[in-house]
Amino acid sequence: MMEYIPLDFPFLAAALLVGISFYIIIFKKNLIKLIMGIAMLAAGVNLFLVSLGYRAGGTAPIYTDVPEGPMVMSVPQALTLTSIVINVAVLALMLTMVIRIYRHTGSLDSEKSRRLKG
Amino acid sequence: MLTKIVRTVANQLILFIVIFGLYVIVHGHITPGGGFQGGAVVVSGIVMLLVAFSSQELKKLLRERVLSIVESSGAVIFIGLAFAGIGTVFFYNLLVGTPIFGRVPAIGPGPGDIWTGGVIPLMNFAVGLKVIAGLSAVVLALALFSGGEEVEE
Amino acid sequence: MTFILGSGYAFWNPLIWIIVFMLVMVLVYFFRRRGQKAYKKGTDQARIFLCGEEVPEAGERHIRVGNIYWGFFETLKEYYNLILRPHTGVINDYILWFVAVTAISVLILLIAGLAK
Amino acid sequence: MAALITHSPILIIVIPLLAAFLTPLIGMTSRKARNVLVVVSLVFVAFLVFALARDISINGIHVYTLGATSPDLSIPTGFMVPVRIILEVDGMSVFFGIIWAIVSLAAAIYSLSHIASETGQNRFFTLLLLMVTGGFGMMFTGDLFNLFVFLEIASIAGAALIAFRTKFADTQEGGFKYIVVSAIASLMVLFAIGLLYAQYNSLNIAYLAQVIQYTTLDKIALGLFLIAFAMKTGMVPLHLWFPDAYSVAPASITGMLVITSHACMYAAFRICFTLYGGVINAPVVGWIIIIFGLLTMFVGVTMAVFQKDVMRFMSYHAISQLGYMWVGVGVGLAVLGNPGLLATYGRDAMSGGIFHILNHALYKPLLFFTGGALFHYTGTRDLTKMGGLAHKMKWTTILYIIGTLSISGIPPLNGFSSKILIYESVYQFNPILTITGIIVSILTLASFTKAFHSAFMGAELPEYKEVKEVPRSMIIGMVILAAGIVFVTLFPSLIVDWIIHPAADALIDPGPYISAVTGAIP
Repeated sequence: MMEYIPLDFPFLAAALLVGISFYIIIFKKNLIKLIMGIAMLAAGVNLFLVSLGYRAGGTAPIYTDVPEGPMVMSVPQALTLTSIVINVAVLALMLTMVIRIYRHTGSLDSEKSRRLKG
Repeated sequence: MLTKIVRTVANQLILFIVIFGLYVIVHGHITPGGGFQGGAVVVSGIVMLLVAFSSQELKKLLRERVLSIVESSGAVIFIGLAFAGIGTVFFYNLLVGTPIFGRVPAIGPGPGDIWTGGVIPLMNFAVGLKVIAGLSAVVLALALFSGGEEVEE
Repeated sequence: MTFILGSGYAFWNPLIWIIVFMLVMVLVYFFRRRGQKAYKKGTDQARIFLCGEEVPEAGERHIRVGNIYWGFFETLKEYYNLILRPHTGVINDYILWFVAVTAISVLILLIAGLAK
Repeated sequence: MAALITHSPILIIVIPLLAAFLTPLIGMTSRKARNVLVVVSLVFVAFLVFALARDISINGIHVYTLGATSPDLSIPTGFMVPVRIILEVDGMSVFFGIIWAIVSLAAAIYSLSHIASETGQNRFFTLLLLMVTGGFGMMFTGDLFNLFVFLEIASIAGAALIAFRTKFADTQEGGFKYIVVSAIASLMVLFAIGLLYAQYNSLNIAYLAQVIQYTTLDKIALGLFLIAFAMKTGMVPLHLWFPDAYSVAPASITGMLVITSHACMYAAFRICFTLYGGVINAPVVGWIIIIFGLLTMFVGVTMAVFQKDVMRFMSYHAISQLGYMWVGVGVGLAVLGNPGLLATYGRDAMSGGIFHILNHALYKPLLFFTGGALFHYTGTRDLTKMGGLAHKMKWTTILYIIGTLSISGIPPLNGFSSKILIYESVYQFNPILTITGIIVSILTLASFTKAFHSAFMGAELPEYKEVKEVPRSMIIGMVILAAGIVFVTLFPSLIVDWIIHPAADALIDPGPYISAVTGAIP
């Protein structure tokens, strides 16, 4: 059944993820939900990147006992991995800051944590 | 702090998780994986310990100062290995052709050879060290934070 | 003369400007020298005179920032009401602006491409 | 020396990185040794940048291929396309490199005593050096993915530094806003990189510039790149996060953040002029940039007049000054396809915009540093609580006056030389731009006078009896920048001929940048 799925299916999924995550980021006022939205946005972009390198029926790009045939491209996978690593750092930093904000203001609402405005 | 069953199982399981993580780090240049992935596996074991035991107990095991030293030295080793090739070009793989990780892999499909890759396996070690120390510091800090404790330098 | 910044219509040479400025300063000093000689520091001449009223304390008589340019803000009240409205301080709104501006710019680029 | 110059593009990026990870190791034993390490590494980097700039003006573009058998082997034998990580430094990159070297050195020296009472100083200097690495990486890299990576390094380090003083609630909020905005902007950059990679299977800027077609996907990618980088620079109406983040950071970091926003501006210029240089719909993109630039100038300054927080007020001025650069370079972009107009005023407008970047990079960190000096002993950023500080802080006052005169474009200071270059060239394109520029300049002077009066003038206030002049290292940090201002003031044509025109020419003609990597254009 695998070959009947159209090839741009992953792109649609990526677009859907990006759309949903922007909805979350814009309309959810809870800071933890906002971070979840950013994590989803990162996941969407990563899915887009990694599906760029996909070749139908390809094997993993490693030269250990592979069968004959095409391989998927390895560069987008390396890019995705780097992007994942960076996002780990970004998310960890965001979470620590949110914990601190919660400790200082006692609230996770982005409407309430706005000492800085105007 | 969970029940005794969880703690006992976690105690036994941590060994296997660490070994698997080290395997992923060591074979980073011939199979999927590498420093970050293997390090993340090891840290997942530490997260398991964190869930099974309390963050206070784990804090005694993993000292902030030690983690900081390991993390920095991992990065310094990585950059040092990259600097080693500066006689030719930065990041030049100068171990190719030497007995240490120096073999050239055969072209085409074949079983993997661990003694290939030049400085890349060594860099994987360095990255693994950095990721283990750095991520466990992050996880521990977040756990201590949510427990309401300040992390001192 | 490598110090001249020519830009078509005019030129700009800081050294000439500085020399002229120096000359003006010398002139100013010259006129100042011709002023009142009788002024003495440390006497009642140097004290603040406020129509005979009592002079307030240092903290009281400093004009604070909120009182400066009051008329300017009063005149442009409507503009400031308008411009302060987007500055909500809520992070979600910042991202909404980003998405909106990106969408508009991409649309402009695409339409401009069609017109060609 | 020749080998040092050959390897200097990577050394400039890596020496701060190495120093960053040596800092915690050395800082555990001795605080003094750590300070020496930080300052010496940055001084050495600054020396390398200047040597590289001199070499580029003589020998042209530097290409450095990581991991190859020879640094200039950008395309390995048997390949048609560049495959390795390539650093490429041309006049534009090295111009931004010079700015970044000067400001990061001044900021590091300033920080030595500015954060002396805080905990976790080793972390502070590690992050500061990582930020330096990120900035240099963005400026010198030759491929898009590393641009993204270094952008993220600079943003993460910057956000952590903004939130460094964890005892205040507003620092956490500012840092959080900064990291959210940067994360989303850089993910959109990554998305755009993916769109380009999907079509051309390459990440190298020079190679992409050679093969790019300007398809529909390319236009979407251009929009994403442009607005994402514009958001990071703080272009109105995407500037809302900018004063929030900049006002709460330690003053030395605010000075450096200004230059990271210039680095994002560099990335936007590189994308528009080099990557899309041959195919871009120049008038449309140019007008988009000009209109946003005008908005940036005007809204920034009117918001600044209104502010009562000294750092916030300076942040809005930073936004407003960024508008001049966008307008200057935008006019150059709008007439890019027309060689006659480009020669008449386009190149001058671009030179003016780029010259203004240099001037802004000197006086704006200086002003932020004086703002930090005010904060250092008074413990407040609120202008309503200040007054009479000139009695106690003589050096700070003098340096503030230099910065103020320069930012307001009072002759003979350097702000005037770049503004006159912009006004005169932009006037021929559209007079409204010049008129807006002059109005903004007047409002800038007015608002800085207001801040000067309320902070420094007046009688000595009783609550600031204990305030004294700031420590020596802070003064040294500020004096470095003030010396730069004086130098640029006295020799504007020298600067324009040596570094501004090469930078503008590197933007106008992407040919040398492309052929340095891909060889001769077929």
